Amino acid sequence: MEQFLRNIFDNDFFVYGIIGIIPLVWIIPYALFVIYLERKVSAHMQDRLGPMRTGGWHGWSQTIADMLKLLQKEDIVPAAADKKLHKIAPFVIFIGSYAAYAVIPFSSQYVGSNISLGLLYVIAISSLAVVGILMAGWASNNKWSLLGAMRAVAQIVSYEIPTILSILVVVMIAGSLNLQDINEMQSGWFWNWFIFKNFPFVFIAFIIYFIASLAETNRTPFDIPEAESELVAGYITEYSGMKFAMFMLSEFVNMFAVSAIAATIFFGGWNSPFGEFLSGPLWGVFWFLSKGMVFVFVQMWLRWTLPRLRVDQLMYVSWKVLTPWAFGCIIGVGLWMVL
Amino acid sequence: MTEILANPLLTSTGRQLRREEVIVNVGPQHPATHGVLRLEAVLDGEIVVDVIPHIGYLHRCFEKHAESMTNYQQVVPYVDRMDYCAAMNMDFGYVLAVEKLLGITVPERVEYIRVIMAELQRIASHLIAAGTYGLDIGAWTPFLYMFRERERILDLFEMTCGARLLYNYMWVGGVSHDLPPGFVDKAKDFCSYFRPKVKEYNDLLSFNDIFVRRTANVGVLPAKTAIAYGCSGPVLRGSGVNFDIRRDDPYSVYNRFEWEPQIGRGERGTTGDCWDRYMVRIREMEQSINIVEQALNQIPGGNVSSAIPKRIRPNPGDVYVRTESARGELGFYIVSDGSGSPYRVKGRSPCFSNLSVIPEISRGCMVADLIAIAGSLDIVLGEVDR
Amino acid sequence: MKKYFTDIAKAVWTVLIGMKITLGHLFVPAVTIQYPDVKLKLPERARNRLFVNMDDCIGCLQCEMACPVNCITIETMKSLPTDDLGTTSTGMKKKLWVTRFDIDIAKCCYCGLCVYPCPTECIKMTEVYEFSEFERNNLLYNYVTLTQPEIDVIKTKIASSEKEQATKKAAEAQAKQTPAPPAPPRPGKDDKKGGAQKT
Amino acid sequence: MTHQEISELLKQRFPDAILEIKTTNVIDPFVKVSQPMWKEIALFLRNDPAMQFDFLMCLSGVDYGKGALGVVYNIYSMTQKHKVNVKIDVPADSPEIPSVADVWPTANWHEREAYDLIGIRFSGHPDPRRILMPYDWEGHPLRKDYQVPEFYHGMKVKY
Repeated sequence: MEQFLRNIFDNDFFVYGIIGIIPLVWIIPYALFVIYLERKVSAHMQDRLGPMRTGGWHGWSQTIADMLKLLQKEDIVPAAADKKLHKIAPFVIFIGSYAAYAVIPFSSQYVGSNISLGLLYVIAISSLAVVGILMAGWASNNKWSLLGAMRAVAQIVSYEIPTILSILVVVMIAGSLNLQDINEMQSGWFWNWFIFKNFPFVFIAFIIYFIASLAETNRTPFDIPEAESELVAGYITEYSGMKFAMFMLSEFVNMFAVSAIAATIFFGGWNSPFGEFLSGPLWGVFWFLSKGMVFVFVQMWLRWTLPRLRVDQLMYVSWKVLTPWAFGCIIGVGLWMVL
Repeated sequence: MTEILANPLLTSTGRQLRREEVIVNVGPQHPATHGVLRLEAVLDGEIVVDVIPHIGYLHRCFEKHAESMTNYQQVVPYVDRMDYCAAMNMDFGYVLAVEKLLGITVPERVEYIRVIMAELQRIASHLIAAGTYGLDIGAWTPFLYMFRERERILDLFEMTCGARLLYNYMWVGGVSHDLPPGFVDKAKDFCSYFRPKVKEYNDLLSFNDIFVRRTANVGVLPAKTAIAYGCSGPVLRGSGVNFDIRRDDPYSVYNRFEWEPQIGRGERGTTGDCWDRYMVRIREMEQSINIVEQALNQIPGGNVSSAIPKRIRPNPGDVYVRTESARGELGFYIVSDGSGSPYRVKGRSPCFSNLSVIPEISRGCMVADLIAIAGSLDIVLGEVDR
Repeated sequence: MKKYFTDIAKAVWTVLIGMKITLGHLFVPAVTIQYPDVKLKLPERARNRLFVNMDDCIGCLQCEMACPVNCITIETMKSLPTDDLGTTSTGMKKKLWVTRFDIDIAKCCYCGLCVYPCPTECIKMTEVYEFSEFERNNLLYNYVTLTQPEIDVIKTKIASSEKEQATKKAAEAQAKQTPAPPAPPRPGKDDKKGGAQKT
Repeated sequence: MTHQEISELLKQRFPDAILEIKTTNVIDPFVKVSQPMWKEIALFLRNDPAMQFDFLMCLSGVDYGKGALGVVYNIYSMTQKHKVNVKIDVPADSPEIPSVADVWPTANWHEREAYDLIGIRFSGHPDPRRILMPYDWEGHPLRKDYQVPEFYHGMKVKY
């Protein structure tokens, strides 16, 4: 991809610009679609219909209308807020979630930056969101916001540990942090995927990763930072209009990012499940996106099924359940590889 | 900053805050206060040090209104609005009190109709209570499932009296309409439709491990405290006190039905925790279905309006009548001065007493637990503030 | 230690049960309807907007007295023996001019208490439930069929006849040599706003 | 125990404090007690093994007009399953009754309500604030001679 663009433009600025923009081309329609999907999934799970009016067929353009509405809304900054931080925070969060897409391989031919420390980069950069959340919570000068931000920071920081440990299981098998390398190791039929390797350790690692990623993206049952019934809206309480939309967008972007990582490292990424059948760079994009969307759907499914945990229980799950089990998986895989 | 340090903040009861404490107002506008309740919570981090409830945001001076009415019947629409989630139960309590004041008995058919309506209303009310409780804990879906069933009960009510929420159905001496044709069959259909749904709620919410962990051992209300604070209904029974006015101080025709008051046994935690209170409600719905089915089978014929007095003019005197509403002991203390309008009507609403226990049981819990406790008490602010 | 593992197993198991239920509902038809396009049939007894059939109203004020929120305002005037107001559909003879019959539907609490005492069944609750307005004044329904000039004519007629009566009485009284004050004016009839409210 | 027996026991125990016992010709029988002794009577009602009145069902303040206020206590025993209704009359110019909030904690809020709406003061109440009306409201709305104020903080009160 990079070579192809270089042949056309012969200019680094354009090449990297276009490569950087491509995930955005995916993200915007994805966000519009996935918000619509979330509404429809929740509605049908609850025996409702969801949005049915805007745009004719099953209200397909509801999210577009909502986006236009949010664009027109007044941007309210509380008088007592720290105005600079209040303005920057949503963008910091969005940058944090968007930057993770730099190393996610959408296809065998396209990856934003094929660096050898790809996985490490993803983990590192997604922590940037914590800074944004804390900024938002502090700058709003609202007790609910602050409580939400503190909860979010505690939660995201502690859940990074099981996330990293479960990714480490895959890294041990693959011996590489480069996501393209990891993908290529899983090519062929679906039983080559890492999820089926060293059973059950990688499988357990996947479950741990998935649960921890729910917490990283603040989704139910770990949505305590923005727990509606407790903290009103947590750190988003004082945001309105487009800034609020940025928070929502980065949440959905994050959802896909963690799903994409799960698809890449456990489920073969852009590899077709059926060997050479339906494989190729463009089919790769299809497989990759559909695998990611399956996980996004599961996240929604969980959200509309489960109540939320309490802060101490959240910490219990992280430190006393997920982390030891992830260590167990590492030991298990390590022993498996030695023997 | 120095100013704050020099003048430490006070709570509204006059307690000085320590340095690390902060006051957070949960409400009056808050997603989880079921209306306009304000809980002034003194927090130390996530820990609730003290809670001071402030009520009265929905105060409409029901009692003053009742005094200024020209007759006793006109009070019924106001009584409806006390507990808008269980308006039939409210009507029931009020008309029983006035009937006792007048010394009239009503036809059997009316008694049965009232019991059927009151029990259906109890189910509808408990559905809201359990559903919004799930919502407080973070589970959205059970809430909407429960509303689906509630709609069917409201359909039955609308068919009978024309209103879905505020019925004005029970009148002094009778009911406004006889049961419409086809009601008995429809109600029986509903009973058989509803029974399996309870299992669905249990699978989805009641026995969900996260839900159990959020509610069990939280907000434990010992039986002694519950009685001392005048708690009643599911809150009292959740604490393991086997007391139900329908059985222990029977009114109307409740003594003719076979049913079992449900009490909390601490199956998942300690007796009297939030889960027990929640579960008592879920189980009470099944019992109410039992009562409704029996009443539907036994209902006699007759005229429903034969005992409605032309003019309601009780002799001077006072009366206190209590009934078991969906939320507990609903009492009406009515003073008559011999004229056509009530001299004094006091509504002893169950939620008022149930809510007063909240500071007692929520000290030392976490913010999330505070929401869980407030939800488990199942308060309707229309009734607390009247 | 055993509890630790059973707890985890239980948590996972109950979560899976819940997920099974919600997934099952994904394929169940919705119970909600598309409201303005599809409407539920209201039962016969549905209590919604009040309607007054003025042809049958005899001005007995029963509904006004029954209303717990005072949303009905009625003003009547006694007709002269020479006036013929007709009869209601139930055959009751009308004796009063109804010069004002306002229902403030914004105040109405739909309790239906006004419907039962009506002797001619002219006030009833209809099935119309969509009557929201942008102006609150539009919710003040005026049911009087008489126009303002007609009311004025009636008023002057009644006033003059009352005057006549008063002078007659005064004359009679004078004849009897006992001075008596003229009959006090009937309350309410001089209300300028009466019947002038827009519908 | 019937109401008759309860009131006779009370009469034996507190001969001066029981002003009136009425069990016939009324719908609900009641005992009228004098207000200085009420706290002791309340404690006796709760603690006596024969009485065990542990559940205060209702506490209602009443304005009887003509300068007389009153409070009615409807008390129930969960263990003995009997009821007693106690009435206390106080003059409207000095309406003071001993608080029973530490005998039955539920009386705390009910007494606050009676203070708020009727204006009866409960001496020894731990938290004598208004409860339903705004904290700076003037007057007690359920008094029969209550005049609704024209304005409250510049807002028109009368509808």
